[in-house]
Amino acid sequence: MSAILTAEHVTRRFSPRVTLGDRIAGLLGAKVDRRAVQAVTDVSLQVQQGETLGLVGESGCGKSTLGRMLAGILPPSEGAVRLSGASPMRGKHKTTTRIQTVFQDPNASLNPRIRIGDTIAEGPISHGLVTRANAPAMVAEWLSRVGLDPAFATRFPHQFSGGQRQRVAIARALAMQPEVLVCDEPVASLDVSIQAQILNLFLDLRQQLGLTCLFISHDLSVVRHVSDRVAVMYLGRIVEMGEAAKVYAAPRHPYTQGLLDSVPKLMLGGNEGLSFKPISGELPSPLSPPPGCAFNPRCPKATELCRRERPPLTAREDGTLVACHHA
Amino acid sequence: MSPALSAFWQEYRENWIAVVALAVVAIIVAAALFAPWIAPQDPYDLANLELANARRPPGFVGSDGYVHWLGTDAQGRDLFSAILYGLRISLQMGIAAGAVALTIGTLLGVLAAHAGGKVEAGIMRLVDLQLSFPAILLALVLVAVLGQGRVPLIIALVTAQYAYFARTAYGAATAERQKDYVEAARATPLPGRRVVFRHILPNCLPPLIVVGTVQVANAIALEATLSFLGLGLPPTEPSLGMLIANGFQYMMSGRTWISVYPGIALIVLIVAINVVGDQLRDQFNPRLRR
Amino acid sequence: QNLTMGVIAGPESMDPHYTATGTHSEALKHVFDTLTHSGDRLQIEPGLAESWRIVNPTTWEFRLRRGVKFHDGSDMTAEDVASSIRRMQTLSGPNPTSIYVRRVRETRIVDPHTIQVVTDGPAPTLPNDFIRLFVTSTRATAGLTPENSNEAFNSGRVTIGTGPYRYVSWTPREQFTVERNDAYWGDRPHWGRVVRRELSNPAARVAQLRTGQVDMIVRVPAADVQTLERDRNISVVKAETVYVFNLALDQRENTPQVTARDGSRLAANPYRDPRVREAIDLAIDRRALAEVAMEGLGTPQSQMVTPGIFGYNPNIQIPTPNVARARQLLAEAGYPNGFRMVLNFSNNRLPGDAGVGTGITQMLARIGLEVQAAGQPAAVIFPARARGELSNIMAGWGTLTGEANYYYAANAHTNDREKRLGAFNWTGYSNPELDALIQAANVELDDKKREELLQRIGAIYTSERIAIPIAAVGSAWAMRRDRVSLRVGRSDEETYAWDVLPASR
Amino acid sequence: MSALLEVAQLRTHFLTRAGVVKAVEGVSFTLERGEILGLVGESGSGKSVTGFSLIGLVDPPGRIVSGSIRFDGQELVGLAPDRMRALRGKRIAMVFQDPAATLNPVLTIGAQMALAVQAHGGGSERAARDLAARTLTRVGIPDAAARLDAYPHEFSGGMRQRVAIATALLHGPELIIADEPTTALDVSIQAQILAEMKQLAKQSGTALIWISHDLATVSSLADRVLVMYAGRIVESGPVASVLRAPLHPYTRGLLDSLPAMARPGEKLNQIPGSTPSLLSLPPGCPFAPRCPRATDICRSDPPVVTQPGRMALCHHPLEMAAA
Amino acid sequence: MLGYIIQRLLQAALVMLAMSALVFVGVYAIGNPIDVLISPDATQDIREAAIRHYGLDLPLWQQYLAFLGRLLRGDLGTSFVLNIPVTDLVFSRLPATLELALASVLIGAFIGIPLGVYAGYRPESPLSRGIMAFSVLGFSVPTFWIGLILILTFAVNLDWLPAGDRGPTVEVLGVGWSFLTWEGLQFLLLPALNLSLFKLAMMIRLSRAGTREVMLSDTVKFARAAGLSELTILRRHVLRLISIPLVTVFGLEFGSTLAFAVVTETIFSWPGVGKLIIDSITSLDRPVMVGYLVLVAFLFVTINLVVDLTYALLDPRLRRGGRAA
Ligand SMILES: Nc1ncnc2c1ncn2[C@@H]1O[C@H](COP(=O)(O)OP(=O)(O)OP(=O)(O)O)[C@@H](O)[C@H]1O
Ligand SMILES: Nc1ncnc2c1ncn2[C@@H]1O[C@H](COP(=O)(O)OP(=O)(O)OP(=O)(O)O)[C@@H](O)[C@H]1O
Ligand SMILES: [Mg+2]
Ligand SMILES: [Mg+2]
Repeated sequence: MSAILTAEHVTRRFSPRVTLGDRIAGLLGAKVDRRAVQAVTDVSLQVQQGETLGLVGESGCGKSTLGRMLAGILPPSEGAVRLSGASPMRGKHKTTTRIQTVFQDPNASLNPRIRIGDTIAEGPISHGLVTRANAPAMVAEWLSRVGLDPAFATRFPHQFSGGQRQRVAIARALAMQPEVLVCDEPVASLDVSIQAQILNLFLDLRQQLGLTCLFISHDLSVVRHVSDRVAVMYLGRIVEMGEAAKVYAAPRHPYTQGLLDSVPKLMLGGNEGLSFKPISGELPSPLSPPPGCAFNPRCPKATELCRRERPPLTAREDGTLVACHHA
Repeated sequence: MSPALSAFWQEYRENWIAVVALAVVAIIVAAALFAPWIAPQDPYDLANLELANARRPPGFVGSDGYVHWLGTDAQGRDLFSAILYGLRISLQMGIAAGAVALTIGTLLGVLAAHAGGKVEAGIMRLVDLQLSFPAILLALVLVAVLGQGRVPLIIALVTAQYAYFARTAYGAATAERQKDYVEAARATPLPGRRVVFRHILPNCLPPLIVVGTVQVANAIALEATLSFLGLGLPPTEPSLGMLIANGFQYMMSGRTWISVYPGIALIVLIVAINVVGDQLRDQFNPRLRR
Repeated sequence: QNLTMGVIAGPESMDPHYTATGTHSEALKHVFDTLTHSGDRLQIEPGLAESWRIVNPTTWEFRLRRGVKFHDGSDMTAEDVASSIRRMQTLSGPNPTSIYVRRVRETRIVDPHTIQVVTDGPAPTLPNDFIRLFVTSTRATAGLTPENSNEAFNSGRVTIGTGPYRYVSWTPREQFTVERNDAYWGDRPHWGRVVRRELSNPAARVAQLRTGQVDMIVRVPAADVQTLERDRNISVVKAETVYVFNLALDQRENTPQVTARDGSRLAANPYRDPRVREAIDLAIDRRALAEVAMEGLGTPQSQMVTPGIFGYNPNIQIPTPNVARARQLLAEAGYPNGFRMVLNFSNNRLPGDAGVGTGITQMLARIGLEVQAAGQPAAVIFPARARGELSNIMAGWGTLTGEANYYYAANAHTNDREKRLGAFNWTGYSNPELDALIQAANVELDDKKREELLQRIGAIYTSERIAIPIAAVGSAWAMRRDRVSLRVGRSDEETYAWDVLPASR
Repeated sequence: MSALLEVAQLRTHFLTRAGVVKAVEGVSFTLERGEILGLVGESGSGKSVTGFSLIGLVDPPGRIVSGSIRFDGQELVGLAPDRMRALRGKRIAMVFQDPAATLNPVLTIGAQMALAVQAHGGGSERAARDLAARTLTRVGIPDAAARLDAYPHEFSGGMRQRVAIATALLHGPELIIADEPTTALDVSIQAQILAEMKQLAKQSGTALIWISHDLATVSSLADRVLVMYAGRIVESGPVASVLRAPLHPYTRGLLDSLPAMARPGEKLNQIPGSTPSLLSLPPGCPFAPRCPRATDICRSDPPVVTQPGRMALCHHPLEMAAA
Repeated sequence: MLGYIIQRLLQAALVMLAMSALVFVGVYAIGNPIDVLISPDATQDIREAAIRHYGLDLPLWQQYLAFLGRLLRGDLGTSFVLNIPVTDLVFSRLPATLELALASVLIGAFIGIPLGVYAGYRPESPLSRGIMAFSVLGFSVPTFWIGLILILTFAVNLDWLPAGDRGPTVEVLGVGWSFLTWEGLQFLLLPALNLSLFKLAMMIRLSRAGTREVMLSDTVKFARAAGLSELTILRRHVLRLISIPLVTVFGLEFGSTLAFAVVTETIFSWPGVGKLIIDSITSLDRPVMVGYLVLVAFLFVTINLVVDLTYALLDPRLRRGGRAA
């Protein structure tokens, strides 16, 4: 097994634009808010050939940002992303076609004015993966592989249901013959019944094509279902990463524990009492993360040490990585 | 007609005022196109005009035998013919200026939205400046500098208007730019040019079309105002605005027809275009759809 | 009693020596008096100078009126005249009044009421020039520099003249108010207070007269004359002015705005061919232009000066339009199919200019020329003319000094900076015979001989068609019948409060 | 004592250009005082429209075509607008899905809540703000009085939803309709709000209609559950029995689709096809095209209610599992 | 916030620089003003002396640099025609224009917004359709034309109101204002109405569009669900929400109002800067043209800045730098 996709200490900041006027005002002594949003901080990870790495965490914790950096859409502020040893981007622009992305909202990720056949064929033609003449055949094949009638190629996105659109989006990504697929919450906007269809499709295709995947979701059960390994993010950092079965069965980090506890379970035996236990408090602002361990204000186990010192992500005996002083 | 278009027309048809307006625009455009065949007189053939027939009231029978149903103007032109030809010029100017402004403005706006950073800031500051700066003053200076004629006038109108398109296009393009399908195109990756022209641009068109109709009407009105201020087209090829402006001096003396009939024609045209534009705006607004 | 006049413009400063613009001097004549006056028909009349005579070919002597007092009570003397001349020579504006004293070499004060003016050569028209020699007070203007004098005048501090009215207030481009000077030497004007309101838009002038916001207005638009004449509350006075519409044609080798009908270059400038010029002349129906385009406020003309002007030649005939002959002439000149030309004219300079311009365009089209009308504001067209970018121009000219050489010397003489003649001759026309005549007239002190010279010049001018005169512009004043009446309409269109009388009941 | 709410044969249709959208087609149910009722179903099944119909706020092309809604004995269908208004906010309140969109971004929290207080004759501005502050404290906003002057954007999403809930609670309504109030929130926040809502409803005896597409949430919150499909209630009953032993194949399908019901990496038991267009439903059972148990009768005849008490709208209900 | 203001001021300076350069080149291209102004009996020497006196014989860039040098000292130059410093000239007339523009914008707002809100609230009612028809008219009819019709009707034929001019003014803060006296108001009414028609139409359309959108929003739905009356919703929620786009357009339109004042002032002989600029264009009075445009550019930038600050005031989401309380 070899790592096909690696991230080495990647960090991504979003800084507010500081204008000349702001600078002058700064010189004059006015306070200028130049705090940058630390969307992702010092993340290192490896995705092995053929495996699926799940990425979970609350909204705003930097999942998409990390995913976009790994997919080569967004350059990291620091650190490096490597796809089979090479950077997927040159400058600010993506160059590789070997990693493709499926986005969350299939309504938004398809251009409403372009027939879906053209949407699928556009990339391969542009990169010479298929000739213009062979494109229709390729489109037809991919449509049938994602479970759509090849005759739909001439339809527009609005003529499809949400689930069908997501199938088109998957076909578009796969038509580029990628080695790695980044799925950014591909089922978050779908109904459970449709979600099941898409997840099944995903599992099928992954197996058929031997794809390597990064699967982002905030839905813990979905991540559990598809991933070999999971990484849990909190406020821009990975706090726990390891084999899915182990992490779910025995979460080490208090945040992972809290997250798993706060999800309502399907109660088949009546609802005496609550099936879940909320984490107290709210997500701190990424503009001013708390010192020490970012989770300390919400953590039941927090001590003075946690408020002072940030725990490093260290490997435990079973191979799981955890960033906690007390785990 | 494609089903989408026919559905669009079904919806359009529900507003009878808009239908009437569309018919009016169509009739006016047709009348302007076929002016040489409809008009009893060729008002541009100067040799044909008789100064002795100048400023005659409606119904006057000219020395050459035809009845001037709308009277004649200060050059002895048959007003009905002059209005038809004037519509032609006004429409020409309006559409030409509107089209050029649309092209330039759209390109600038989309470019700004796409490029971001300094280019974006530069273009949008220019546009803001232009928007806040009175169009008419700008046109005034430009016409004075460039001299008289269609091309300078179109340049002036375009300068006065492109900013509206740029702003609209920019707004639409920044909205589109954030949509996932643009990111998807970038993530494929498709070349930047293709992203702009195939993906972003077509999706910015509906609001631009609406702004376009209104701006054509505006260009016509602005041209009229410039004519009024003495900076319009040559007087021998009068636009509607020029006819109005020329007749303006006779308003006080009761020879109102010289200015009023072209005025009515102008107002009907602009109102009709605006009503059509309004309806399109409503129909393009997804929040008001049902 | 108050008089409120709606005027077009002026003054532009309170300093009478600041600019030579007509409306400026018209307004300031209320406050400042001039050495000589011009009558209704521009004849020279005594003003502050009671009389004048030629002492020798280069010296004029002016006798000043006695007992004339400035508004501050001080006496007006020859020293004031001399210092006024000095001011005019030194002050500089965009339109410097030094033009009125350009002939003056020095002044000699003979006694407090006699002054001699030495010129740089025989200057027969000096009294005409002095119509606008405003006399300011030496004492008041002492110490003023060109930089601060305007402010001093505008504040009213030194706005001290000997005129029939005194300064009260002035807001630029809005209104100018004066009140009667009871110590004036001449006839006591009727109105105690006069307000000149600037209403440059003609429709606004007419509207405000009709609502009674002003008592009278000047330069009634031709379009409204008939209607106002029919209005029972309003009376109208009309007069012929010294402004003459004329069409000047380029005489240079190459001219920019003329091509063959297909747009190709012509071998030569057709306007240089006398037959072409005659054809154009014959194409123009002056009567129709005067009656229709100018709505009756015009009189056909075939010379550049109007009948009242010194040097008018009564023998010059107005040609009868003849389209057939014109076409024939064009054919003879080698243009059987005509040619393509732009016709330039001003469209905001004088009443009716745009109408006359388009009217001529029609008439030229009828003899087979392809004409494109280009009516433009004066601000655009005059600088273009000065740069030599035009092939022709139809505009008005007014011989405001009342003397014909004013026109010929500047326009018909070869442009010769040595001799300071022909400064406005942009067409490149040059005729040694005519130049000699103009120079002679310029220094001829004998009025009889000079008039004869001027008439000969006029005859040549018209037969050469250096420019084609078309019509004299008429002007109209309108007033509230129940309040005021106008004694007479002046041919230079200037309107003075003392010419306005209360309505006779 | 009669039920708080009795809905009978409610039909709400949208007259659109494309045709009549029968968003709610013959919905009937009752709700007791203090009861929590879960309303589940896929997107577009008519859950929100049902909620809006109850409070009389169906958007223009839509209207209640027939049926009856009796609230505390009073008929709400056809009630005069101002009498309906007097009920809204006072006795029936509603909370929406997206807390960012429900609050007016340019008014302070205090001002908005005060308007809601005064809408029902609530005395002085001071009194209104006091009530607002007290209610905010109840929904767990610390230092509420000071935060009245804050604007919505200064609050996090969860806090905003608390403000919306507090606004609904101001007048102590007898019925709250909560339309997916936690869908837009994070799991950790969702859990907090769920817990609080449940507690508040129990404390004050308010009846709650909880609209959601998340079966797990409903299972731990509601007493009874209604499952909607294509504008109809296809199954209803006590939450435990419905989820443990669904009668309707659709409910079964929904449950089986959940990843939690399968082993990781295994194929899920998906329902084939997608929700039908409400413009042109097939004759017979609307679920028939997707139903594994469908027979000819399902495709031709509309199903009828079977098994009163535990009701299901199906020709071939699943057997009640041994319970 | 301060940084923002400084940034805007820097932009303003840039705008003014660009504007002045543009106008300088433009006027230079039209021609030499002396050729328009000078008397025809001037000799070549006098003409050239005058040209030299104004430095018009220098190359354009030298003239422009000299202008910039003066500008830095706050000197916009002196009118050729009136020989009065441009700043004095413009500032003496600016109040009249501002008063006119403001009056028209207020008329537009106070009549337009309620009408527009109504039309947006009840888009299908006949009255709303009438309002919209009127607004299209107001949009379409050229200003100069309406101006004359107003004069003909109300001044000349009915004799209710004066036909033009500014009438008496009352000095407050050293500036004359018309709106303080009844008579002054009468003079103000027609031109302000003339100028406001376009704004009025604009306001109606904007507030209608805004109201229609806001009425469909969850905010309004939620307010309804809380039992608020329709009037309260319109007054408290809708008006506040639509005021944000309105203010932006308001600011932008204030600029064009000042510009269209050129036409209205010409027709009504209103002694404002618009008439001044037309006069200076017809006489190529370059210092006035350039000075005016530079000042106007400055004014616009200021207005836009004020608008943006107001915007921030109206929309709390845009307030930066945190709240004091
Ligand atoms: N383009 C951007 N500019 C500024 N800030 C950004 C940008 N993109 C993301 N952020 C910020 O970075 C942080 C992480 O965002 P990201 O979208 O990666 O979160 P996420 O985990 O994907 O959340 P969600 O579940 O809501 O999709 C957030 O605080 C967000 O506001
Ligand atoms: N304003 C409207 N115009 C036309 N159709 C509408 C309108 N509002 C709702 N509908 C239709 O009514 C049906 C039911 O919609 P509703 O919003 O009640 O679904 P829902 O169950 O709440 O779904 P979700 O889970 O997505 O909120 C849908 O098919 C929808 O298209
Ligand atoms: Mg994300
Ligand atoms: Mg819903």
